[in-house]
Amino acid sequence: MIRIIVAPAPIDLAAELARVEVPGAGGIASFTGLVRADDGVATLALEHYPGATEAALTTLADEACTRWNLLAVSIVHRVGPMAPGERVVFVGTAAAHRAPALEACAFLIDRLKTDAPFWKREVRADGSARWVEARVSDEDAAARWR
Amino acid sequence: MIRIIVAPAPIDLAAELARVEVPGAGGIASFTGLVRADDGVATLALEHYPGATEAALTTLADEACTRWNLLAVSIVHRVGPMAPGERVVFVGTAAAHRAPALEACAFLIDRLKTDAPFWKREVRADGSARWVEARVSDEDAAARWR
Amino acid sequence: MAIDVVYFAWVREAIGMGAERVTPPAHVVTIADLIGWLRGSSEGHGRAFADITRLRAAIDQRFVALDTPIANAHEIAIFPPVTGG
Amino acid sequence: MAIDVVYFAWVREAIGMGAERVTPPAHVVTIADLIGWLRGSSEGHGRAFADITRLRAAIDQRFVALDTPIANAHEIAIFPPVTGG
Repeated sequence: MIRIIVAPAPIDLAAELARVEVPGAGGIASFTGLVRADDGVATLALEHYPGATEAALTTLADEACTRWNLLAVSIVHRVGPMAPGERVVFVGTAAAHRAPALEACAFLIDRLKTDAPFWKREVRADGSARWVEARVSDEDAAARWR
Repeated sequence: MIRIIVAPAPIDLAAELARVEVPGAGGIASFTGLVRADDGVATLALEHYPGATEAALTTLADEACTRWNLLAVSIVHRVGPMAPGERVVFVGTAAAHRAPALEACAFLIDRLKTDAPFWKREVRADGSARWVEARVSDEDAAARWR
Repeated sequence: MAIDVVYFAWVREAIGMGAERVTPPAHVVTIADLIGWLRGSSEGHGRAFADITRLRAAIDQRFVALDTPIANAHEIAIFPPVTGG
Repeated sequence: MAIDVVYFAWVREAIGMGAERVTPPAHVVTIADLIGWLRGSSEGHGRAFADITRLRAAIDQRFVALDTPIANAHEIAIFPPVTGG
């Protein structure tokens, strides 16, 4: 089961996790990214490349399924404006045992950061805005899976 | 925030995850272990050492908090009888960024397997029962964190 | 041949539009060539494309290096390094 | 000195009880000594303690090696390798 959702709706964690708990699974791993209020960020807006985003996430999910023999993968990424504390991204993986589920989950979030066309814009309480810069550390984290 | 629960009640995933989504957290990782129906297992019964179990889990949670500078850790382990598909264990971690949350989550489930006094007994549909044997692979997984 | 060029994030903001249809001349072979050619289109293009090391691209929705030939691309995207997750 | 000895999993099942209070003689210094001494208590103890390599222990609720001295322990637990998670 591969589920890829890119949408402005809030992420329903319980529903997403329940979908990953498929028959035969012994281990479920998940990662949830939350908007942080760093430097007074009031709103985080996520822009993406419709079509290309879903294709990139599907490619990653397929790679993870093959590499770790997963039973289920779910990637849900929110787009549009959101507030600090809200969920930006959810990655869930299911495997027969814990190690593949945990590794695949780390792989997916690391590679999503560099391989999927999303861009973050931070708006502060004073109205000033800036596009978030890509980080070398994210490149390094993604590179360890190649 | 450290939460340690060892109890016979079913694990409410949504509630447990929500508790780990503390202010300041940017990354939440979770692992959920499910009962598998391997070899026709009809019931899995978890025995534990009351008092010692909670102490061992608290020690692990403390170690993870220090090592990865976590904002929240939750370990919920079910005991008593349960059916295939049900949740045995939940580990949730919160940190400012994804890497510490993911690593600490893997650390906690790996070390829980060797450091906490739980014992699994499998009962099959034909009534036959056996105590699950400890696995060398679990020792190896725990050893990589020492 | 007409190509749809789409822009995202601060590239889109600098240029002032999310997409345009262009017909590059024959000497435009790679995406880097296309960027160089488009740089003169407007003041906004000039700003967006001032530093090519800050740009990334996709051909027909797949990430590619900037020295990739345009060939028979239908849609080329030009954008900053991605920052999702 | 009286010590509470508690058993878990198949050790408990073989012995037929979850806990007992014992007063070991002076030559019982370590947990391994205790196991050796208890082995003769009953047929069940004999089965539970037949192979010491399959046993693990805790003193006052903390895991310890079998060669650990009992010293002033209040509670000693003897059990198989753990299988939680």
